[in-house]
Amino acid sequence: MAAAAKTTPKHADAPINKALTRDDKIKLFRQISRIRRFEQISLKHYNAGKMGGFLHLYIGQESVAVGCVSLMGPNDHVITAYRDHGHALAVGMGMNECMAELFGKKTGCSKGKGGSMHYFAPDKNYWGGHGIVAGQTPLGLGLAYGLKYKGLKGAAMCFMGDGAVNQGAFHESLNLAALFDLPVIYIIENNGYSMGTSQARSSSYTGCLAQRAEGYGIAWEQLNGEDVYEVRARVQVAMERAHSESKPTVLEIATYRYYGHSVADANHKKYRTKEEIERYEREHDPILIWRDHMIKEGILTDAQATEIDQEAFKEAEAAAVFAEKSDWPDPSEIFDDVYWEVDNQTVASQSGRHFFND
Amino acid sequence: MAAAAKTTPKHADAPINKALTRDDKIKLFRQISRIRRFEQISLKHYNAGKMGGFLHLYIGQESVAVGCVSLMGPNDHVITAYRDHGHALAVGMGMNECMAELFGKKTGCSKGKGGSMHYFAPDKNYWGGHGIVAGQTPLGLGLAYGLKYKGLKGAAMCFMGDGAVNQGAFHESLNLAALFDLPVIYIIENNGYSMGTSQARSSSYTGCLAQRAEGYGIAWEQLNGEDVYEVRARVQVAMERAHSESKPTVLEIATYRYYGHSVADANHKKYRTKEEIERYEREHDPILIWRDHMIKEGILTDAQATEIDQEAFKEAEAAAVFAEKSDWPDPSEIFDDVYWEVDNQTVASQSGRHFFND
Amino acid sequence: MPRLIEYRQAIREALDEELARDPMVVLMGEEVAQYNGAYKVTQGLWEKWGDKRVVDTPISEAGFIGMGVGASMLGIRPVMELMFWSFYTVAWDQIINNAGMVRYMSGGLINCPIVVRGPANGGTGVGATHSHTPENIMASFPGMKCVCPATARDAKGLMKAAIRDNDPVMFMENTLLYGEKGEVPDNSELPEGELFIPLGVAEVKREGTDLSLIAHGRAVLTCLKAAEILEEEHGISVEVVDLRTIRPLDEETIFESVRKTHKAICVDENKPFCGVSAQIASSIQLHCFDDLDAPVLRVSALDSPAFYSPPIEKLQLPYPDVIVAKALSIC
Amino acid sequence: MPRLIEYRQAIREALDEELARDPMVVLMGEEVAQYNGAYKVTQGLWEKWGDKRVVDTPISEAGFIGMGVGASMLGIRPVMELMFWSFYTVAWDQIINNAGMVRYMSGGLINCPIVVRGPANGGTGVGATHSHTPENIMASFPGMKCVCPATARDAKGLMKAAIRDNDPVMFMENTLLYGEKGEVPDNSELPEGELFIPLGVAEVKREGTDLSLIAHGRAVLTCLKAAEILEEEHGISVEVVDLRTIRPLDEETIFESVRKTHKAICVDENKPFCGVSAQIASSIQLHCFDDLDAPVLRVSALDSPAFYSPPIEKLQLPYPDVIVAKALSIC
Ligand SMILES: Cc1ncc(C[n+]2csc(CCOP(=O)(O)OP(=O)(O)O)c2C)c(N)n1
Ligand SMILES: Cc1ncc(C[n+]2csc(CCOP(=O)(O)OP(=O)(O)O)c2C)c(N)n1
Ligand SMILES: [Mg+2]
Ligand SMILES: [Mg+2]
Repeated sequence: MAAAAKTTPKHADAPINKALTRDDKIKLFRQISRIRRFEQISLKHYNAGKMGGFLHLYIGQESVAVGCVSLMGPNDHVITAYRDHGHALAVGMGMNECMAELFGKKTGCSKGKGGSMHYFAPDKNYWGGHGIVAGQTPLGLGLAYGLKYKGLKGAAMCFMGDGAVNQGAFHESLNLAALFDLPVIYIIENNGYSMGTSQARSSSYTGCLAQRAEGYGIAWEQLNGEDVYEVRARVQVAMERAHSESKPTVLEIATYRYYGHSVADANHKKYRTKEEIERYEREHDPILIWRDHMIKEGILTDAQATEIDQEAFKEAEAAAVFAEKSDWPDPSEIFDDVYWEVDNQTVASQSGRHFFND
Repeated sequence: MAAAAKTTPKHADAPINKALTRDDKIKLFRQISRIRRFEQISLKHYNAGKMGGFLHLYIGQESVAVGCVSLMGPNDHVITAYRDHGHALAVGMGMNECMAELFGKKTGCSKGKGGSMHYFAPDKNYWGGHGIVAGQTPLGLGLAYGLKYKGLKGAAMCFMGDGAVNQGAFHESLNLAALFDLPVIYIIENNGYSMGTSQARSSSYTGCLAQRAEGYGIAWEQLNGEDVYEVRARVQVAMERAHSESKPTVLEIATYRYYGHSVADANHKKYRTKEEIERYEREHDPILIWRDHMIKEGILTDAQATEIDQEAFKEAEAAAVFAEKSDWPDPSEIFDDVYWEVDNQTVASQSGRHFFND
Repeated sequence: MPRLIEYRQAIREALDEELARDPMVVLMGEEVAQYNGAYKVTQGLWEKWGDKRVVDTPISEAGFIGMGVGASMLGIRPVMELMFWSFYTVAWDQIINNAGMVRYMSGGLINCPIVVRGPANGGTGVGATHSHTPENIMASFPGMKCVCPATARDAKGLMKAAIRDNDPVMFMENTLLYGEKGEVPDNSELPEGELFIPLGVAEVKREGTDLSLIAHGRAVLTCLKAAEILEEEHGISVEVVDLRTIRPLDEETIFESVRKTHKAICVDENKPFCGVSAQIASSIQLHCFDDLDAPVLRVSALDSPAFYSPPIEKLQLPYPDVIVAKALSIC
Repeated sequence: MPRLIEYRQAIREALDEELARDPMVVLMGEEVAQYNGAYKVTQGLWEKWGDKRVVDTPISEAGFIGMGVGASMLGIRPVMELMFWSFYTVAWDQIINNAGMVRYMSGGLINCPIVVRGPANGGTGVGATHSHTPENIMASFPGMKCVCPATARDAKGLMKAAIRDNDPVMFMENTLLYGEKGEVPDNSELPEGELFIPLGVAEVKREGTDLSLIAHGRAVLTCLKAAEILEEEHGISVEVVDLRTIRPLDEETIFESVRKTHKAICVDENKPFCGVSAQIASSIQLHCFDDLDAPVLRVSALDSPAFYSPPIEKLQLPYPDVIVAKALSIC
C-alpha cells in the first residue's frame, strides 16, 4: 500500500462528519458493503466465464468512493477510470444494471455496449468509467468548465490511479485547471501499483505524487483512505474550495486493492508479498474499520452489521440472477448509439450515408 | 521579457569561463554576430517573398544557444524546436546550407525538404529543428537514453519555449528522465510569450516554470540568458550533473525575442508594448553585452568588433546569394528520403510497393 | 448584386451568428481571442463577445480539447480551434476515444455536441508535420462526422449545421482558401433568414455528361479548373461533384453522376493510401460496376510527406494538368 | 515432425534471437520486463537479458515511444510494446510526426530503426477504446511500414525483418491469435539457420481458381475457413491471399490472383470507411478492370465502435458465413 502520513486529527469530529445522522452512517456502511459484495459476486461469475474482457475489482478501496461521493450535492459530478464499480454504486446506480452490464446484457447500464470499464449514469452526475489511463482527466476538467460556464456552484471529482499521473493529458489538465480556476478535484487513488509496477518503479516525485500539483500552484493533500471519516473530512476541504473559490485541488488518497490489477492478472502475488496483502486486509480494511466505528459508536450491533452485509450479499446475488436472466442485446442494436442524430431520427440524420458496410 | 532573478555571482569568474582563451571569446562574439546577421538577412529575403512557410527569428536570444552550445563536448547533443537557426549556426552548420534551406533549394541542409523549422546536422550532434510544440522533448530524452545505453559520457540539451511546458509529452519526459536517470537537460528559453500569449496567460506556476521539475525530483534552475558568461557558468552545472551523475536538469533561461513569433505575426506590437521591446534591446541585448565584455576586457577594440560584425553580415549576404543561385530540388526527389531502405536500394526495398500513386 | 466575401469571413459569420443564437456556444483555442486567431478567422469575436464566449487556451491540445468534450457532455457546445488540424496528433486520444466513442460505450446516454475546426491542408510551405490532411482518418470512425467545405458559401452554411449538430463534427478548413472570395447571400436575402447547409449533401458544382470528377475541399476548385480546360480544349463535358461532407457521405449524388457519365476520377488532397478517394473509388466500382466504361481513376497528393520547397510542394498536390491528363487517358 | 508453437512464442523467439544478434536491440514497454508482458509475449526475456535490454516503462506512451524514436536516431534499435495498439492514440504525434517524418524533413540525414508492436484487434470484450485496428492509418503515411501477421510462422519471420529494417515498422499482433499454434520450423532445419520473411511479400495461403479472398491478420484465418466451406459445400475453388505486410504492399500477388480468378473479395477486420480493403479494392479495379467479372466486394468489421457484449461483438467482425454469403452473391 502507498505510505500515507498517519493522520492525527480526529476526523470523526470534523463538522462534516458531526453532521452525519445515525441513518447516514448506516447508509455509508451499507454502501461499502454493497460494493464489496457486488465485486465478490462479479468475480465469481467472471471466473465462471460469464463475462468478457477485463474485470478490475474495487475491493479494498471502497471507503474512497463512498466517502467522496457522500459529499456530493446536486451540482457535484464524478468521473473515473476503468475501476469504476465502486463509484457507480456509490452514486446510486442499481446493482442490477451494473451486473447486467458485466454480463453484456441489454439491461446493462450501457446496454451491454460498455462493459466493466464503461459504466455511466449522467442522471446521477456520473460520467463513467473510462478505459484509457488518464483519458478521463481532461473530461473531468470539462465537467468543471461546464459547471462554471453555467454559473453553477459545483465540483467535478475526477478519480484516477497512481499510474495515471504519468500521462501528459493529466498535466495539461492541471495547468488548465489552475489557469482557468476550475472547480475540479483530482483524486489519485493510490493503491501502490499500476498493474505490476510499484509506485517507485513508475513515478519519480518528491514527497508524494500529489505534490506535483505544487508546480502549477494548485492546492494538494495526501490522505489515508481507509477510514470514511478521514476521507470525508479532508475531501470536504477541497469541495469547499471548489464551491466557494472555484479552485482546483489534487488529492492523493492512500488505499489498496486486494486482488490483481484485473482478474486476468495472474502475477499479483508475485510483484507484492502475501504479507503485504494480508496486513492490509487485517489492519486497514475499509469495511472492518467502518464497521468498528459503527459498533463502537453504538449505531449498529455486530449482528445488525452482519445483517446489512448479508442483505448486500443477497442483493448482489439477485443482481447476478437478474443479469443472467436478462436478454442479450439484439444484433440490430449494433448501429444504435453511434450518432445522436440518427438515434433521434432528426432531419440532420436524413441526409447522407452514416454507415458504410457495402 | 520573463522576469529572472538578478544574478549576483561573478559569472565571468566561474572556472568554465576562466578557461576561455582570448580566441574562444572572440569566437563566441563571432557566433552571436553571425546568428544576428543571418537572421536579419533571412528576414530581408523572407519579406521579399523568397521563402515559403514561417520564419521564426532568433534575434534577441542568441546568447542562449551560443552559450549552451559552447559547452558541448564530442558526446553532447542538441535538439530544439522550430526557432532553430541560432542553435544550428552555433553547432557549426554553415550559413550557406542554412540559408539555402530557407530558400527551398537543393543545397539546403535538408535538401529543401524541411524549411526554416527543420534544420538538422547529425554529424554535428544537432538533431533539429521540430515544428510540433514540445514534440522534441521525448526525442531529447531518447538522445540521452542512447548515450547512456552506449555507455558514453554525454548530455542531450533539449531546447524548448515557455509555451511548450504545457504539453503533456514534456511532463511524461520529465518523469522518465528522473526515473531512468537520463542525462538530458531541458532548457526552457523563456522569451515571455508563446505567440501572442504572455507567460501569465498560458501557464500557472509557483516561482517559475522550471520549478515544475521539483515535483519529479529533478534539479532545476532559473537564470538570465542575456550574458554568455552567466549562461555558460550555470548551464555547466547541469552538464556536469549529466556527465558525472547521469541526471537530468530543467533550466529556465530568461530571454526575449525582438520580432514577432514568426515574421507572419502582425500582432507582435499589440500584445506587448513598444517600450518593453525597446528596453530589452537597449539594456539586455546579448550582442551589446558580450561586445561590452570584449571591449572592457581589452580583447577587442570597438573597431575590431565592428569588423567581426561586418564579416558576419557579409557572410550572410553571401549565403543569400548562394541560396538564390542554387538549384531548386528536382521533382524526382519527392520520393527520396522517405524510406532508408529505398534510398539505399537494399534487398528490403525490393519487395512490395512502397509508394501508391496509381 | 451578389455579396462576395472571403472564406474566412464566411466562417466568422457562421460563428458569430451561432454565438448569438445559442448562449451555450463557446469558441476556444490557441490565440482565438485576443490575437483574433492565427489566421484571423475569429477576428473581432472576442471583442464582441468577451472572455466567456471566446477563450484563449495554452498550447495543450489534449487538455483543452478533452475539456471541451467534457463540457459538451454537460450541454455546452464548444467550437474548438486547432491552429492547424495537424495538431490533432497530440489530442488524438481525446478526440477519438472520448468525443468519438463515449456515446456508444454509454449505450447512448451521452452525446458530445462539439466541433473541432481549423485548417487541414498542405501547400503552404510549413513542412510535413504541419501539412496533415486527416479527413480520411476522421471519417473512418463511426461516431465522428467530417466536413470539408470548398467555398465560402459552403463553409458558412456547413459551419452552422456543424455547430447545431449533436454529434462531434470535425470541420476542416484550408489556409489556401481563407482568402478566396465567394458569393455568400446576406441573411436578409434568404427566406429562412439564414444560410444553413445540412451535412451529408453533396453538390454538383458543375454539370457535365462525359466524366465525373468527385472531389472535396480545395480539390473541388482544382477540378473546376480542369473541367474548364477539358471542355474548352478537348470538348469533354465534365461534371464536378463536391462531396462537402465526408461523413455522412452523399453517395447517391456520386452514383447518379457516374451512372450518367460512366467515367469517374476521384480527386483529393489526401495521401492516396486509404485516402478518401480510395473509399469513394471502391464504392463506385461496387455500386456502379455495370455503368463504368473505365476503371475509376484517382488523383491524390503525391505519396510522400510534404516537401517544404514551395515550387516542389506545389507539385505534390493535384493541379489541373494532372487531372486533365488522367481524364484524357479514359475519355 | 513439424514444430507447432504458439503465435506469441513465435514472436518471443524472434525477439530473443534479435536480442542475441544485435546488442543495439532493446525491448521496452509497460510490464514487458518483470511482469513478462501483459500478454506474456516477452515471457522470460527480462530474466534472460536483464535490465538493460528489456525495460519496463511507466504509463507514458508519448514519452517513452518518443524516447525510443530519439534513441533510434542514435542507432539504438528499440522494439516498443504498446500493451494494446489502441494506446497509440496518446502517442500518435511521436509516432507519426517524429518516427514517420523526421527522415523526410531532414533530407534523409536521419533514419529511425524502431519497431512499435502489440496487439491490434477487436473481439476481446474490452470495449471501443481498446479495440482499435489502426493498420489503415499507419499504412496511409509514406515513411511508415505496417505489418499484420496471421500465423505463428509469419509472426516470427516478419518480426525479424521488422527489427532489422532501418525504417519505422508498425507491427500489429492479435490477442485472439496469441494462443494459436502454428508450424514454425526450428532454426536448425533451415538452410539459412533462421526464419526470416521479408516485408512486402504476400503469401497465397490457399490456391484456387474461382475467387480471390484478399486478407490480412486474423481475417486470413477466417477466409481459410470460408474457403473450405465454399469448396466443400458449393464446389467453389477459392484462393486466399494473405497480404502479411500492408506497407510495403505486394500488389503483384494480389493482381495475379485476381487475373486468374476474375473475382475478388477483400476481407479485413478494419472498419470499412477508408479501411485497408478500400485501398485494395480501389487498386484492383484500377489494375484489373478488364479482368473482373464482378465488382470487388468487401467484408470488413461492422461500421460501429466495438460492442462490449461478447456474443454481439463476435458479429461485428467478419466470420466465415458472411464471406460465404458474399462469395455466393458473385459466384
Ligand atoms: C494509455 C493507456 N496505457 C496503458 C493502459 C493499460 N493499463 C490499464 S490500467 C493500467 C494500470 C493503471 O494503474 P493505476 O493508474 O495505478 O490505476 P489502478 O489500476 O491501480 O486503479 C494500465 C497500464 C491503458 N488502459 N491506457
Ligand atoms: C502542438 C502544437 N500546437 C500549436 C502549435 C503552433 N505554435 C507554434 S509555435 C507556438 C508558440 C510556442 O511558444 P513558445 O513555446 O514560448 O516558443 P517561442 O515561439 O516563444 O520560441 C504555437 C502555438 C504547434 N506548432 N504545435
Ligand atoms: Mg494503482
Ligand atoms: Mg516563448
